[in-house]
Amino acid sequence: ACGDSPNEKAKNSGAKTTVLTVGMPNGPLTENENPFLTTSAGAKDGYRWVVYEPLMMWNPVKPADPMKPWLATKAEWNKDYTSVKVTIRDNAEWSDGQKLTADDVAFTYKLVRDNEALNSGGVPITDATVSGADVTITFKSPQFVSQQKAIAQIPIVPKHVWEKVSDPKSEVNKNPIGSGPYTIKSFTPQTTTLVARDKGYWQALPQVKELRYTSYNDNNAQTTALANGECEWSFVFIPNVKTVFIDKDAANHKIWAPPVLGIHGLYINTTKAPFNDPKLRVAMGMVINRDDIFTTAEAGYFHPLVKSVTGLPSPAGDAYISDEYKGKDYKVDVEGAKTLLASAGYKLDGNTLKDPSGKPVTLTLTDPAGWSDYQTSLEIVKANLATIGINATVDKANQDAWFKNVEAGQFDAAFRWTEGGSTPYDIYRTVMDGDQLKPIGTASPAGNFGRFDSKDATAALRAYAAATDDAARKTALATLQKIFVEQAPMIPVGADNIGGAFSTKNWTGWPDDANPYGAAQPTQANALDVILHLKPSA
Amino acid sequence: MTLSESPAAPVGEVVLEAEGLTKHFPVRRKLSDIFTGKRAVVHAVDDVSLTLRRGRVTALVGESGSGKSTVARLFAQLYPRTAGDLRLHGETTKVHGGRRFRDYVSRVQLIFQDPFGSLNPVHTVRYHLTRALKIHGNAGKNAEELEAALAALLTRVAMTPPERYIDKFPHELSGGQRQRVAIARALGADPEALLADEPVSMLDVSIRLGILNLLRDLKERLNLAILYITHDIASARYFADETMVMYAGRMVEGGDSESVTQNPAHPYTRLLIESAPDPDRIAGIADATAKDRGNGEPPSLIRPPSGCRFHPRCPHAMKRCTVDLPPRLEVGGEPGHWAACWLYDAETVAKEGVGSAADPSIPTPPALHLPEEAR
Amino acid sequence: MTQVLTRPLLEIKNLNVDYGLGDEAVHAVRDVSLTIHRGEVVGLAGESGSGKSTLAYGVTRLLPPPGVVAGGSVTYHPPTGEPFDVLSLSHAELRKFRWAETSIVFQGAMNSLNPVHKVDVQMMDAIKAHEPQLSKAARLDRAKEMLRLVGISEDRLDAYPHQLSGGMRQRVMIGMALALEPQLVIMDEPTTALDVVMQRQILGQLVELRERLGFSVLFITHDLSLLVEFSDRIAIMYGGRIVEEAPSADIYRDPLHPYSVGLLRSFPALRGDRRELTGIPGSPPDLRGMPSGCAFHPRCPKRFEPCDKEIPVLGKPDDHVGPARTVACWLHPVTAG
Amino acid sequence: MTATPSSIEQVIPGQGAMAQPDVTPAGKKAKRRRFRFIANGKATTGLVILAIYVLFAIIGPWVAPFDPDKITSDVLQAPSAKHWFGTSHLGQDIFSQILAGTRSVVMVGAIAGIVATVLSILVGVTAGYLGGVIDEILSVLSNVFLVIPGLLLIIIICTSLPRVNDLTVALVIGLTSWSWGSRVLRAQTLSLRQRDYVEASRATGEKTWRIIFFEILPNLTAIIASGFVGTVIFAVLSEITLAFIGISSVSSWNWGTILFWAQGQQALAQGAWWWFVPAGLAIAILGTALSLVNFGIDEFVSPRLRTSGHGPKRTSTGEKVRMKVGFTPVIRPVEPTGTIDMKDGATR
Amino acid sequence: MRFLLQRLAFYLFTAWAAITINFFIPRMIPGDPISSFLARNQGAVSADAIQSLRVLFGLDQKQSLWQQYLDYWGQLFHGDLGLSFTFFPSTVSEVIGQSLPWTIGLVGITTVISFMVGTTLGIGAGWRRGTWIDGLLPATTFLSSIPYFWLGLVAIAVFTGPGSYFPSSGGYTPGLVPALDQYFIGSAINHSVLPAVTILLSSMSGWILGMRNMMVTVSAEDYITVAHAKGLSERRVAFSYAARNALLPNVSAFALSLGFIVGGTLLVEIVFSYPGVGFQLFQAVGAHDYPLMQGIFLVITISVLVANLLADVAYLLLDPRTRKAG
Ligand SMILES: Nc1ncnc2c1ncn2[C@@H]1O[C@H](COP(=O)(O)OP(=O)(O)OP(=O)(O)O)[C@@H](O)[C@H]1O
Ligand SMILES: Nc1ncnc2c1ncn2[C@@H]1O[C@H](COP(=O)(O)OP(=O)(O)OP(=O)(O)O)[C@@H](O)[C@H]1O
Ligand SMILES: [Mg+2]
Ligand SMILES: [Mg+2]
Repeated sequence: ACGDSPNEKAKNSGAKTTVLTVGMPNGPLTENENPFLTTSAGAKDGYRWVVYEPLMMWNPVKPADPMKPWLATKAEWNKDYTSVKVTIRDNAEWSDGQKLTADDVAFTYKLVRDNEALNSGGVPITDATVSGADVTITFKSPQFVSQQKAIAQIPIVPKHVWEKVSDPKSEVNKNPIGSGPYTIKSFTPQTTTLVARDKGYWQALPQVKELRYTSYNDNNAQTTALANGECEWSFVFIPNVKTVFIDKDAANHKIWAPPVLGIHGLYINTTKAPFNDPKLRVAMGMVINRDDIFTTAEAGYFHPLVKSVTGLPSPAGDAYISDEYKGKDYKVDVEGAKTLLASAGYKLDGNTLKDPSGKPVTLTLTDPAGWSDYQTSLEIVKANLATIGINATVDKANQDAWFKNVEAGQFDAAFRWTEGGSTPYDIYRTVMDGDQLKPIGTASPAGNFGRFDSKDATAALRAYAAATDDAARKTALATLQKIFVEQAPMIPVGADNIGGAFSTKNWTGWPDDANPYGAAQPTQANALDVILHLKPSA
Repeated sequence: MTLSESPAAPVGEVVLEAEGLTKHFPVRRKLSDIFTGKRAVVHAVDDVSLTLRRGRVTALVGESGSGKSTVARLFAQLYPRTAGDLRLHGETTKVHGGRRFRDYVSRVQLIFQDPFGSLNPVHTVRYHLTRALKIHGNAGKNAEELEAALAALLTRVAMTPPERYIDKFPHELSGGQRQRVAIARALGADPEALLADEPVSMLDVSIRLGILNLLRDLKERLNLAILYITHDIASARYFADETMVMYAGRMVEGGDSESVTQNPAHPYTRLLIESAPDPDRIAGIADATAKDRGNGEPPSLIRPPSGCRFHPRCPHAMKRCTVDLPPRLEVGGEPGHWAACWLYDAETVAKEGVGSAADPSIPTPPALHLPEEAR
Repeated sequence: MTQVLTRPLLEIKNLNVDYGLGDEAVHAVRDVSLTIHRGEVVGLAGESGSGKSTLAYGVTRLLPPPGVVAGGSVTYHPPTGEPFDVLSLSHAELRKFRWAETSIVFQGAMNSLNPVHKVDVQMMDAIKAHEPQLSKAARLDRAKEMLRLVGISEDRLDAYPHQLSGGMRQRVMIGMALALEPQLVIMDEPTTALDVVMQRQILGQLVELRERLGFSVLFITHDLSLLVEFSDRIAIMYGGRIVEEAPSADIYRDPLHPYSVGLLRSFPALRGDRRELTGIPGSPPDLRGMPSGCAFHPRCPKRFEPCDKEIPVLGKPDDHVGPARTVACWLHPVTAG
Repeated sequence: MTATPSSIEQVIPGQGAMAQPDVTPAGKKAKRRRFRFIANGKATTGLVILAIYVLFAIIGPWVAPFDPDKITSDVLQAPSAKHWFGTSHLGQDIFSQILAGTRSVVMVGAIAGIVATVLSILVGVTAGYLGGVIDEILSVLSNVFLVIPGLLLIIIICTSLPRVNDLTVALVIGLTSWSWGSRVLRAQTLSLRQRDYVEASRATGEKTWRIIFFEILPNLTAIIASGFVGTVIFAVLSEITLAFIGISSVSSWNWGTILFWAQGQQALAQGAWWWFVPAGLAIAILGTALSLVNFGIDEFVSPRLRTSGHGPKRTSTGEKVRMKVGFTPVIRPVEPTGTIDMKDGATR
Repeated sequence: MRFLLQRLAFYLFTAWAAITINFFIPRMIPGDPISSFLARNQGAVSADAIQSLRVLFGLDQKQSLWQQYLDYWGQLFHGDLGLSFTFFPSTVSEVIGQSLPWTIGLVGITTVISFMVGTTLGIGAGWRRGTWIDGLLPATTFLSSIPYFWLGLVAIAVFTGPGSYFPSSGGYTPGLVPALDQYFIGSAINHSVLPAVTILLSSMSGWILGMRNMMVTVSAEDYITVAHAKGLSERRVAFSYAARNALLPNVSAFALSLGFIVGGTLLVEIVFSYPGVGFQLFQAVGAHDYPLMQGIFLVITISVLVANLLADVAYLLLDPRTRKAG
């Protein structure tokens, strides 16, 4: 009677080498395969990128590298990056057998343009026109700093399916038709199983024949699954990763966590005295022990160290560091900081630092209670600041209130992240953008939480984004870096990582330092590229 | 302490008077009643008239559930009455709470049926009595006066020496002692009328006697009007000046105690008296007197029998008994002795014949001593 | 009663019952000896707390914890076969013995019936436990018969206890007690909660049944007047001991023990002359600190020399010539032997 | 003591009071009653443990061998003579954290217990005594609070408050967990209200508020006490759970915070059991102590649980006797003779 | 009957009050679904997503709270619980529908087992006071005083791991498709053992204790002594007489606890990553997913009320004294 059970095969298929188990700590999901929505199961687990494909494949680990052709065989930007002409490959087929055409691409871009809710990258599309296999997409503003959002992060959907959808934003798309090599075999709130197409894919079929995406309830469950080998690939914070994960199977359990161009650090409210004094902020930056934070709070991998004083992580940011700061790295320098402070009129009175007006320097470090890595970081920062006599207290805030307060500039200092992108622009914009400068009390959700007021920085940001040649960009970036280093509007500590934890027990070919061809994170748009690289281990 | 040993008021003065006192308790309705608009009630007390006089004890007897306690609580104004009039010294009173209620209770005090239940287990004798004195302003001005008043109260109920009892908790006292505390508490208000609801039913014979003697003594010394409720008709004879008999919420007979107990007129009273254990009737158990009288069950008070409520059990029932409510009829020879029974209406008896409508399953009664005219 | 009652049914000898063990023990029944003959109604009187219930439960070993039988023997004489000691029975034997040979009607029938089972279940339970061979129909018949016997219509078998009035419940209990035709029925104040009319009805029925079925009754109450009317012999308890025992008429007419006298003078008479009620002064003894000598001596109007020193023995008084009565009082000394 | 909770909201406040029979102490000595409570072995054990906790709550932060916040290089060390309970990933001394955390736990438990108890008394007793419309309204109110899942309500309230400290956590827990107790109290009050002594004090002329506070409340003491104990357990568990799931942002230490850190660092997966186990045991022992006190209260309220005590007893001669309902033990000093003298008897 | 109608009216009113509160409370929380979304994706979602989410959730349209409240009732009467934010555009009904069976399955069954086992042990402990079974009490009390999550986590640490029979998380083996076949059900059972046992351990003591106390109380009743006097067998007295009466208050407590199944599972589901409704609610609270929160609250409210009503009915059925003749 069980002959026709859908589970029989799953249970019996002992040949594990055809299956890759992927996990994310998202909790139970509902069947929602709308590829545009970040709330969909496909987006949360990441498998939307193995069903749907973008025009180009971008490698966030090496953001400055040219993009890899994918559904488009090439993409040509105009000089000021307001329009791009892409050539659609002619051998791609939808999983229902229909051919993928330039019309589908233009339709997709117009769909995104017309439905703001689907435009999660906020790409200012104005139009998409077809001519033969070419599609020309135009934008309201220069897209140099967000090229990847424009052409590497919009999934292309079939026109013949989506034109029938009346309300695309509430479409759950239960039977997704995509151009990728996988189709959904089954969905459950806990696990989605995908199988490789047997034909019609435009390039060689993957060796991973079946993908199982499991959504674990939380980090602990995810970590345990990784450690047990139940899950082979995930992206999750694992404290003390060596004992908890790697040592469980040292030969196969691997962590690879390259940074991207997005950083974490201590935002300082630059409107509050004495912290409106750049020297004080610089001195604070000099005593923070990033290594401690990296090893203790971030388990030695999760937020890769930012070494360069420019705040740019390595290797992703190497290409952008200006000549002035090349090779200049942060190091803990308590004496230097003390000297700097003394020169600026501060006095160390016993264990207390007094500002030039004679008041003790104190500040409150806040972050939401539940964010344990940030909390640990703050504890370390607190201890570090004590070395120059700054008396810091750590406040475990309520998450909602914290968000509100940080956006409204009502805080002393807080750990937070910056935006990330394909250039350092996003980092600096988040920290220093004068366009985002709002009075204290008014929310500025998109950045400049510390109310850093620098016309030069704002101008340089605008110049960088709109530049039409590399030289102009270089100058603008150098200006930004100088301001960032000298005025320390934010003290960078670590970078966002775009890696993952994986096991080589069954599959090899993962990206690593030797071959950093893509981000090892299952939810990234280049996850498919990673999967296509995988081969059964011997 | 203001309790007066010999009040000026004359013996026999009417203190409390009830006329047509009626109490119906609503009962939980069935769904069908909601639609038919019927309201079911327990006819706990119907049309009761009763007078309490100074220096006199009025006994109220009747079987369990006949409404005796309800009468007492109506007198104490603990229940609002459904109908009827209650007069204190001739003045109609109807109080619910507040000052006027307190004024009322300071003159009319109730002693509860159950000596085990009416004292709060967490409080001492001192607390109970002090409260009674304080509420009614009899506690004196200072601690010594209060102490003296407490001692006087306890002495009055023969709990001597007072120090031995004053700081005891109720459970440390015997049933008789508790009952005395309850009486003392009632006396603390310096009332004119005392409503004693079965003060002895739960006690042992020897303790029972002590309490009754105490009450009698109080009546004489303090000139109290006492309502003595019991189902022990023998004790009513012994202790009360006047005895009233209740059956199923109605008064069926009344008169001075000796006549009511020695010459019971109402068939129910007779039944009651015949049923009382009688050591002189040794070995007569299996005789006719012990025979089951009817089904022996008291009637439903939700749908009480029409006419005389006793008629389904009455061996002398006549047709009229099943239809008309008998009024109070004078029982021949004894002034003030009345019975609510058609047997004492010569006309009816003559017309219908005694026992003409009695349930045949009821065995023939023993000889009936009807007054001459009724035969 | 005048029948010759010679064959004993239950012989209680020197029974002691304690509540608690060791030093904390309360000696509620002390050294009680009492014989119940076949077909006899024995009344047990005494004021509240004198140990009447304790004695009855001790005999059947149904005392609530921490009660323990601390000595003595209870010999049961079955109609056929050898007499045996109830106190030596094992639990299983005891279960068999109970209800089939002696049944009990408890003080307060209100609480004696299981509120969640119908009357028939409870009646048939008892029958089934002792006569398992009986078919269900036969058991039901027996239950119906018993109800009829106590004057309740058999359709009430279907009722839950709370649907019956107090009197009916009491009668159901009596019916149940008789269901297995036991030799002895112990009734502990079966009627105190009822009013006099109901009380008389029930007792009337009981007497009638006894005449028909011939069982013995141990009837417990503190209402002496009731006992005098209903029983053949009366034993009076005070402070855990039997202080007097005699045919009921003798006790009524001529009580020997001052305590019996006091009891009889405590209840008002309904008929006849209004007699003087003297009652018993003082309060009942504390079981933990019993007075020395005769337990009644502190309240006794006639106490004299030996009363507070030595405990009087229960025995046939020398100064009395009538038949079969015993008393424990120094006023009526007993010569040993 | 009701609705014995299915699972996770382990303790429903006042759970201990459900099965309580009559509160009238049937003829037991009231004064001795109080000592009896202490004399109860379970209750004494519970009280002694509680006393130790309270002591540490007071002196804990001072006697702690280290500053619980102090970051040292002794990272993740197993228990040793220096660090009795080992250290955390920041090298903090866990023993000191436990000591420092006791105060918060004890305080929150006590305050929440008091707040919830007072509320449950106000609502339950008032509703039960006054009856009528007031009763209906108050009953709906407590039912609504019963219906809303307590822990979640607490989570929601805690997330919506800008600043959360021990006091607010305690107040929130107290304000949301009174409904069970109030139900139990209402039911008890309803039955007490019909007691004769309440009626009697009314007939004596007592005012309503005096009846409620002086006649009824004292009779509810035991239920209130066990309800209080139940709420305290519930509050402690809630506080710890809140801290554990990172909701409450208490900056000071409590055992939940310790567990939060331990869990955030996957202490168990790392094998750092010393980080996880002591706090859990501290809670479990505190909970057990409170339950023991609760047992004590229960047994002291219910004379039936008290009588005959536990286990076999010994007679003065050292025999073992087991009390059993329905089968009274027989202990006869002398073996009765096998022969029965038929002539001997009371009829002589 | 009237009694039931009265209760029904009472419950309806309570339901209205609870639902109204459930509507307003989430809206009192500062913060909004979008910043929660950002928080959960620290850095991984760009600020550009904010606007698209705002449009997506319909937060760009301003509506008065009162209007929202009216709309909410309008939707409710159509059986529409709205769309979840977290899983937009999945409906709340779907989210609840897929998680509720797990919760009811795990916690419902364990509650029943816990009640049955606890009650049975309680009967034993109460009936044979002073025997070994009394020793259970301190042990179970200790277990029930441990915070549940702690017990669960320790159980995971001790009993799961590579090669262990017990899985550490989830409701079934990844890769299986929910179906009524041996594999799936076997896997579901296998996954539920550890959570179920820990729930049992921590919840049983309440039942044992309650039942024991009731047994002790009941076994002092006269009718128990009468049952002994009748010579009934020990078992008959213990079960048919004592336990049957002692059970009454516990049954209504049990019915009430059924109502807490849905609301009381939060920690089990967090600790064991169980795909149930408690975890969904926890997430919804964190994500400010009002529609989902309200939907789950509604389910909880209704289940508690229904359980309450059940408790009333159960009492009515089990205790003949409460059944009025006629
Ligand atoms: N509060 C009440 N609600 C409904 N019915 C009541 C109430 N109080 C008394 N009754 C009913 O009224 C009738 C009379 O009761 P009452 O207590 O007055 O009788 P009683 O003569 O004092 O009986 P007893 O001798 O047993 O004390 C009974 O049928 C009783 O059930
Ligand atoms: N569990 C107990 N512990 C200690 N003493 C007890 C216990 N039960 C009864 N007693 C005492 O034993 C004595 C005898 O009680 P028993 O019940 O036999 O009296 P009784 O003669 O039946 O009284 P009543 O007429 O009131 O029923 C009483 O003084 C009582 O206080
Ligand atoms: Mg009465
Ligand atoms: Mg007795």
